[in-house]
Amino acid sequence: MNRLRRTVLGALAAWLATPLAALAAWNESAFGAKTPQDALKGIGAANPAPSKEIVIDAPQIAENGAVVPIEISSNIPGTSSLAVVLEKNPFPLAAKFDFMEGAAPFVKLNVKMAETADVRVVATAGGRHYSATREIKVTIGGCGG
Amino acid sequence: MAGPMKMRATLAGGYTEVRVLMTHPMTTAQSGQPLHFIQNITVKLNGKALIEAEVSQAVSRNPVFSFRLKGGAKGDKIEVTWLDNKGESNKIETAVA
Amino acid sequence: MNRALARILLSLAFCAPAAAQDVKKEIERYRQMVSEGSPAELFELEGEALWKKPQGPRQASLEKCDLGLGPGVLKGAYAALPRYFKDADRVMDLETRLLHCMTTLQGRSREEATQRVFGNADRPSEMESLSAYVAAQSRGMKMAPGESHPKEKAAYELGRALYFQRAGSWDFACTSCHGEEGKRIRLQELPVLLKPENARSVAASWPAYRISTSGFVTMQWRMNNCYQQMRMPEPAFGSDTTVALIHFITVTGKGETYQGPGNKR
Amino acid sequence: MQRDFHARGQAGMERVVQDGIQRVCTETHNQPPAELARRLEADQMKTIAFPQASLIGDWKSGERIAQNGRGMQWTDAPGTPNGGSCYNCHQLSPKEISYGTIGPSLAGFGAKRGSGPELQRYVYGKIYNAKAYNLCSQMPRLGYSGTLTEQQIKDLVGLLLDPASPVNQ
Repeated sequence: MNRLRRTVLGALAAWLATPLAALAAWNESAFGAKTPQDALKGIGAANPAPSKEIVIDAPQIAENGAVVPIEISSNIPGTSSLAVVLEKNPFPLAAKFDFMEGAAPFVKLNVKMAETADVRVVATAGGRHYSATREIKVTIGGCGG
Repeated sequence: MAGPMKMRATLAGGYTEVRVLMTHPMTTAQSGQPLHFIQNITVKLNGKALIEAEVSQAVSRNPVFSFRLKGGAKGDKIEVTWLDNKGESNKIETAVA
Repeated sequence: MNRALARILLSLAFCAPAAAQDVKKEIERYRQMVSEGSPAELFELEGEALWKKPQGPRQASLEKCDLGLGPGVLKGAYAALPRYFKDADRVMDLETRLLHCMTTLQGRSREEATQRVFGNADRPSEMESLSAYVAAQSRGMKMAPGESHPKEKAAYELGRALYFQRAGSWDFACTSCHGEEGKRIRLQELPVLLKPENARSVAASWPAYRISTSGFVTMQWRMNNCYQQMRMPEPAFGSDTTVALIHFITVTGKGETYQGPGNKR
Repeated sequence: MQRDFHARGQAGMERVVQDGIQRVCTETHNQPPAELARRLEADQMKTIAFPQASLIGDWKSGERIAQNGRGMQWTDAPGTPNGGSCYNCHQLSPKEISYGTIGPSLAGFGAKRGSGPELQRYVYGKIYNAKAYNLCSQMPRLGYSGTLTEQQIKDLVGLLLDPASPVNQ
């Protein structure tokens, strides 16, 4: 068997054996980070500049930490990504959204929060990083039984 | 088999609002159950990817997302795909109303 | 007194009630935001599939089930429940009627069909998904449960009496929590279901997605879970007790436009 | 009700049967005639077993009991310590923002009223059997029903009266 053919076949076999999951990018080191600082480093946004142009719309009090609704958007021109960091979660990085031309830097989603904490949103625009935070109190609802 | 999805895409002002629901347990490492959560979400408009998201187990069970696409017209095709850590995936397509 | 201290005390006096007001406002905002992103619709999809799926010894679907407006009529059926059914000679709510159809149309035993009426987040029950689907077909219609048949009147009276009935280890009645205006358990406000102005939004929003358990819950579950928290024994699914309470609450809240399936804490 | 309910877990069918007080309060919609109420309250007072020594227990344990809303339900394992569900209905420590309002606020209870032997006795008795003080009170008879132990009630007395308790800050 010639070398080229072996290489091609080998590559093909490796491609077939690759689970679909591996084809899509998922930033394992950033999502596996255990501190907000490491999570920010993991997405290449170690020292974001504070910005008032990032909007975090969320209730100040969440009755249930399992579902905390947050609406995030950025008014910074050229925003190409938004990341959500839940500062006191065991794995702080919750999500990262990349927006191509034609998508608005806006997302509404529900996240889980382990306890009362700051939610940090990091926006990337023109290769620079910006961030804003908002505290959300997590409480106990209902009879607790 | 992946559970059902549901999606609505509506024109509102100058943008298309996309609201998508996914059936998924989104189990965490702390729950004692096997880790099982969506990792990637792609939103496409007429076949072109406009939003690529990476998410963690911190997204709530049965995830619901709203996105906004600039412009858009009635009948445009919106497609949302998700892929989880076990390699399971699902997809839904709808026309902008 | 030192003037700075006086100013602090004065500001505290005004802050305390304002803080309580803020908590209430923020919790309302929380619920509003959560309901905008509710996965309740996913359960409607599951329910539709179950409605059409042949099951039981007769391998029949529920598509010919008569929910009160004729076999297979779904539109508006939930808004007209609970009501008296001649073929069963009793008042039935949605779930009790679905159970009736499972036994009569599909030939299933009551035991088998009620084995798992309350599901969980991992696996909703058949009854929950079906309730979501059927109830959704009444969206936009006015709630108008049956009130004219003598058995409907009797169910209402029984429900009302049960609402005041104190029993169990903790001496609770429905009124213990849902008896006085403006009260809450933890942060959960408690509607006084004796009053139409409170019962209306309740009747128009059940069944519902429950945020705290990520599951779909029905009125039969709500009655069951209230009795559990009242430290009582368990009421049977679809029993006269639970149907009467549901009928009483729905009649009290009649006339509201159905907007469910909704969202609960 | 006998037909519609069934025993489950620790919740036996005997709970469906109303006792005298439950019947009177149901029938009068919680407004019993004064004379009858006085007599039945006196009967309830006799059910309270007041311990001899100090009634002020450990407020830290009391806070945990007050936070815990479990116990006596058919889903609760018998034998595990029950909670008092206090925060479900009362404000206690001002630090807890998630509190109920069915009962009166007890924030600053001891700071306002002191912690003398009479007050200790009143608080212990009220938690043990609230119906001895107000026949149709919505508050469960937490000692009489076997929900809380003597020590647990003392710990709750501590939570309300101990000057070091967060309730009194």
